[in-house]
Amino acid sequence: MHFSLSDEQKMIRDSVNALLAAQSDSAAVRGAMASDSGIDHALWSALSQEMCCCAIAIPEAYGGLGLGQVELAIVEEEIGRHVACVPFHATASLAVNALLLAGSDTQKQRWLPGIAGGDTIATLAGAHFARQHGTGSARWQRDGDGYRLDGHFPLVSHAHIADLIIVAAGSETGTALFAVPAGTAGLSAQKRATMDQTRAQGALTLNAVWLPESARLAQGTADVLENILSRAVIALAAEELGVAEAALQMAVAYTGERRQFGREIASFQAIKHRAADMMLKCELARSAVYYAACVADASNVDDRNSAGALHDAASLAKAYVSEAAFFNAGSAIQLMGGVGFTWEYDAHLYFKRAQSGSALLGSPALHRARIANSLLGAEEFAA
Amino acid sequence: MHFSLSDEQKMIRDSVNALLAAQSDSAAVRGAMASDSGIDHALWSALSQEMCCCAIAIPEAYGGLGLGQVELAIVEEEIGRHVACVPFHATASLAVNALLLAGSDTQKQRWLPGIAGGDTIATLAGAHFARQHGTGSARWQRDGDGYRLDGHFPLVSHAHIADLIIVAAGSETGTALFAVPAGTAGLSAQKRATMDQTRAQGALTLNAVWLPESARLAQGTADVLENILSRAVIALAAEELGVAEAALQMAVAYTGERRQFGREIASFQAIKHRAADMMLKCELARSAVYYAACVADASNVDDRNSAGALHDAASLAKAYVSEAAFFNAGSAIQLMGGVGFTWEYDAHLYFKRAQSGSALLGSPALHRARIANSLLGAEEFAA
Amino acid sequence: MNIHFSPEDEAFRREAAQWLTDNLGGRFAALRFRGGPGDEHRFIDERKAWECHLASGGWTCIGWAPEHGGRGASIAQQVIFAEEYARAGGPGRIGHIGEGLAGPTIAAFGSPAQKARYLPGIVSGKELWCQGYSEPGAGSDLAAVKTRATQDADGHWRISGQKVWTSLAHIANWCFVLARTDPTSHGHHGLGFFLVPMAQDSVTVRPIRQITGSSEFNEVFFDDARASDLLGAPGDGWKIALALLGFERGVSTLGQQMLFRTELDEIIRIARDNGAARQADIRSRIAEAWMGLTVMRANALRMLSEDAGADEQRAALVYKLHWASWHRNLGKLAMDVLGEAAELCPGEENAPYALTRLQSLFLFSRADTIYGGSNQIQRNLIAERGLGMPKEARGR
Amino acid sequence: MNIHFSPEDEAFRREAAQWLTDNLGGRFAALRFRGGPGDEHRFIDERKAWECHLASGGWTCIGWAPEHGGRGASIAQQVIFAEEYARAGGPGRIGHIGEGLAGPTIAAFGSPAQKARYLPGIVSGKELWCQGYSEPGAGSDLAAVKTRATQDADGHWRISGQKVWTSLAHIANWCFVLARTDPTSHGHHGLGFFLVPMAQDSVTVRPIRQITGSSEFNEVFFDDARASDLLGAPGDGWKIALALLGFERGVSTLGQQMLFRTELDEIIRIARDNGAARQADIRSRIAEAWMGLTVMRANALRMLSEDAGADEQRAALVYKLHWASWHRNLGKLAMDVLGEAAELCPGEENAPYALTRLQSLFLFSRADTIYGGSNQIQRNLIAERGLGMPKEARGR
Repeated sequence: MHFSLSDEQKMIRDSVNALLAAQSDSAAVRGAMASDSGIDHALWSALSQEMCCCAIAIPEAYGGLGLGQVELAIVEEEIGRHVACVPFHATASLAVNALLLAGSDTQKQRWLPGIAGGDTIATLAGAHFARQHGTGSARWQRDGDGYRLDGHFPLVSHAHIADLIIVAAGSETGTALFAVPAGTAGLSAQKRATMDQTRAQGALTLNAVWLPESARLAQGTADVLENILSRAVIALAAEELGVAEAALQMAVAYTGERRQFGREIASFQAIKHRAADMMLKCELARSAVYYAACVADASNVDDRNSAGALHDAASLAKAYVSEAAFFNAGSAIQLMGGVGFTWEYDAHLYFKRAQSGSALLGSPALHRARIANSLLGAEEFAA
Repeated sequence: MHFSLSDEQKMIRDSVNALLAAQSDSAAVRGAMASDSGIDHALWSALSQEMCCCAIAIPEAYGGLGLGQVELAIVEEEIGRHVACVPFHATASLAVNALLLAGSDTQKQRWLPGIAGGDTIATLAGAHFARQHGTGSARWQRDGDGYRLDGHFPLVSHAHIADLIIVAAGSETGTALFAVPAGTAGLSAQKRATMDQTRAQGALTLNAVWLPESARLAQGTADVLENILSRAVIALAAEELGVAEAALQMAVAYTGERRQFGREIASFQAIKHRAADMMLKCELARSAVYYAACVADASNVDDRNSAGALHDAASLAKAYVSEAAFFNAGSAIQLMGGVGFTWEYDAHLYFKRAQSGSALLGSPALHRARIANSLLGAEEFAA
Repeated sequence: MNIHFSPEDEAFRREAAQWLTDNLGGRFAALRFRGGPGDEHRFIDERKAWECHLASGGWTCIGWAPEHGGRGASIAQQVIFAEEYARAGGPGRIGHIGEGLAGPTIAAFGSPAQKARYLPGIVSGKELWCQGYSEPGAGSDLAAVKTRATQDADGHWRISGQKVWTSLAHIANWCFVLARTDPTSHGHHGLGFFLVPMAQDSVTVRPIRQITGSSEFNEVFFDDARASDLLGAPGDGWKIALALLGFERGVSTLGQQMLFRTELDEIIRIARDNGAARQADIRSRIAEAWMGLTVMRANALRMLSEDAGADEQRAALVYKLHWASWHRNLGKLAMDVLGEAAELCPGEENAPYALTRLQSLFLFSRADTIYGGSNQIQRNLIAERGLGMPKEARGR
Repeated sequence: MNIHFSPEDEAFRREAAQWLTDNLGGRFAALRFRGGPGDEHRFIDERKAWECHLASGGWTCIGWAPEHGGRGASIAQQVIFAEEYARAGGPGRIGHIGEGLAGPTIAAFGSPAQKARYLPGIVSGKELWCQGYSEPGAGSDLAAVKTRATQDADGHWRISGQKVWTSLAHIANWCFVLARTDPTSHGHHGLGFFLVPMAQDSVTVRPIRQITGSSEFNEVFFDDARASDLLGAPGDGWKIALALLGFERGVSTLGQQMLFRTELDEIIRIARDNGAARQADIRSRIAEAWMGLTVMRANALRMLSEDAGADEQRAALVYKLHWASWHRNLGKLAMDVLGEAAELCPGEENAPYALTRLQSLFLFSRADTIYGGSNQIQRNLIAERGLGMPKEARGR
């Protein structure tokens, strides 16, 4: 029983943390979030090309490092801790998991090496659970020896800078996934202004996009999409864990310095107890994230029971950690008092990142409902 | 705008409080709750006969005082404050409101004077909202020139000592209410052992009970039952307000005396802030209860809009105050530490009374759902 | 006990509603529902004009005594006006600090000459005020005021120091400033309550940019600035500051609640439109929000009741903690009803940071539980004043 | 990192499960799932016999070193045994204070003679222990201990004072008692750690009746009672008491979690049966309860991981606060699933106060957040030890 990071895993954590501490400080984040692309290109190069972070969960056969969801979570956690402006989750979790779970060998060979090498930014459009409201959608239909896609997604992680967009689309015959390179005719992606400026989003429109047969991912069913989303949810939860941790550290540091009523405000029990609750949430969030990542690494998504365990663990992680991150980021503002809600201090960056993390890939309530359906059966219930 | 107690209302409050303080102290409550009947007969005589409390909401034409739901709430609040063991809510709210809203003039003449005079203990069986689970039920059918009733209710407030039981029963043609005197053939009521010993409950069985036409209340429809329940809910919320207040006072008194770590524990911010939250809940609970009682007094239950406003206000009071009372009673145990969960101290009496009050007449969640249906329309919603 | 207004009050309500309907059109139409919390920095010139227009109709300072230029309106009438003002979409009152805080304080503690000098400008809507209480490093701790007041050779008071979280400082004509008249004093002692003109070189206003990207608050620097008056005597500052807090009985909260109701209505409308209203969690939270707002109004009516006594003072003590927490939760509910779409800002591509009304509610309401006495301070007050629990120990 | 047990450990799991299945029948069958928290006062004689039977199978003190009579089982094996014991319905261990607290402390601080005298009785299940820490007026404040220890003419230590909240005192053979050896000392200084035989006239045990109507806890009065041994030196009491807390690494919590799971399972079963499982609120709370329990297990495995470091110590620090609050909430969930029926007790009419398992859970779990360091104390510890925040000021 080794439910703690191995030395190699600690090394990954420490080196990513060192990179981000050096290159993604407050000034860098503020620069990136106000930029045209919304990402920090230099940082992205360092992460994806020099440190090969996008290669983590990609098998060696496709140019990757052949590591797993635990290592992916480690990197995500550090990214959250530094509110880094990079398309890591979109590329290394959403798109990579889509290709790994749904792609044919040929499709993997075509796309994964570029991602592993840090040359390809990728994302997934239509990363939504069936019960989510207010999302966009796309439809696919056969068209000659290929497919035609139409639709609109108002919010796709980093769509405006992606080289490759995996699109989940529906039709009467079911869900299918398509690999759509940027520049395909009829595809347009535009950056959207968002409340959380550290997680850039694009609006994606597909207007009579024609794709060849080879663009359709071999295994892109609704069930596989659900498996992809469960993995992506765990990675997002890991990022939120980093947000929750950073918010706690920020609040503890500030209240330890700030004096009021003749005392460090950290000496007030109301402050201490709130910080203690924040720490409790961090620790349980950590247990939840790495538990879920271990379940994902052990899961065989072709086995229904195993997939069920993955979905439960993923929903647990997302629901628990989203709420932990939101609680902690909100508490940091509260404990910091007036300066907590100024633009100048960083607390608002974490707060907004916690909110966007909570809203994406299903709210805590949605994931709780998913668990309830698993435990109690999906039932219509009385109002 | 006089949203505060009048001098007369304060007088009612003070005299009921004085009576209960004198006659319903901890020893008296413990005596009554362990007795065969589960009620304090001497106290009940004083309240119902000497102070005429059951007469409050009964019109003068039927021997009552012609006061309203606000005055009823005032008495209920004091009863809750002293966890008094009396069938007041059953008699003065459940049964009186049933007779007032559903009875014909003849039926009111027959039953209300006895209640007003304190000679009749009465209750209502089937005081349940449609959405409640795990409750009993009864069925009625025509039988000759009268009715036959069959059914079982596992939990009816004070059924075992009631002289009159109003029974809500269903059939294909709808809900009807019947006035069933104790001793009617086929009716049996037995005291049940309950977790809250201060609020006695009986199990009621109706086995081929035959009743004459005159027993059926003239207006006993499902809509009228809903109106009766809304009023009863407000009175119960008032009682819970008393519980919430008493729990707060108990916690403040104890923590002000008890010393630990060389200080009164009331000086610890964690204790103070919990007590502040308890006080906030008390004050808002008070606003909610008296607001709802005013709405009830102003409501014309024959008018659909007015009934809707009554239901909303009642559900607000029940949901808010049930949770406030439970929070406060639980917090009192927590703040009192070890002694808080001993049998010897009274905190557990309030805690159990808060729990039973919360469970009866619809949980906070049920009342919140009732409000949601009113605001958003009753809809099936997705799991 | 009842929760209803008298027929005379209802007639007053119709009069107020009619005037507001008639006057919130034309050049003022764009102001409807603007300039509230989170939007206070907008439409400044138009709102200044509106304030004067309101005064011309006799609708400023209605609760003030007639000798001070008011109507002597009852609490019930003030409640009604606040509700109708908000219902009509009256813009955030730019003169509220003068009307609600500075004016009543000057009326209570000022000399006849001071009253004559300051009150008419408030009633007419022409002179705006701001509040100089909080200081950096002493947000909720008024007794830690460090700003100094010294008397120069010819007897004028001079103010030096820094205030912070000052709304409307950049447009105010006057600031009332708590400053230390006795440099050797500590805590509540040795403070004075000064009236300071803002239009002088030795007063500098610097806006503070907030979580919303906008700037409703300011820092104000006094560098040997001249005070035009001292209210009361040197050393009376604490007493006057405390009394001032009591003047705000909370009438304006009824107007605030009307704004809250329009926010809740918008959230309900979106939930019905986008399907969120079919989700169990959202349904329950909308019901909870409605409950919290309804009980908020009942609680406000209780604390403002005409026969208010000890009971109703308890209601007042918990009021801020309730509304601030409720409003903050409403902001989160709004985002959760929107779902992912909560992220989308009005601007296209790389527009400057701009927010929808509900985004602004979500972000700005995080300040509700901090300013005007944070939730922590409120709980201390409730425990100490409401429940008689021991005071917090001060450090050295 | 992984959350799986090795094949050897899984073999050990099968061995333990088999022994328990084979032995929890016959005369012990009635003990299954009994004697846990809230039920600790029941089946005393049978559970004493079971403790000896368990010992005869070599299943007591499995984590102890072989020289002390244990198996030297790894943490993973101890976790496995705790889980299998609970899964099989093994009754509440009547010897757990000896095995988990007294024994390891004596092994660490006792002389060879003391080890020889006390450890075998614990291993064999024949000698039971209880804990004399808390005192009236000093529930969570160990440093306020007032019980005195004095040395008589022939060198024996005599104990006088009162302890409270002592589980199993009425059946224990021994009590370890924290008492003040230096009457002039204060706080952590001048305390001794004594081993006191319970079978003497000068020790009186008085049960405390609780919210459940039953009595799991006792008051213990020492009136010049003879201690058989002092562990370490006079003045070492605080050091030993702190070390003792460290010996309980939390392995037993895995067994506790299995009990929690059977409680949750029962609640889910009732919800399905009575229709509560169709209610949105109940569905969400059942999901929340499952989440809390699943993360509790993950957190426990993390803190017990074989390579545990600083990270895992943080996990341990928050553990009590989490499980206690979770369990308390589970009790309320159980009642809300039952609805009105939650009120119905097993007895008919005027039976003595008796509760169902879930009622007992509901009421007794209110104590979970109080004993063993209340939630308030836990938060202080987390803030001070986990986050390095300033210590609470002591009064005079």
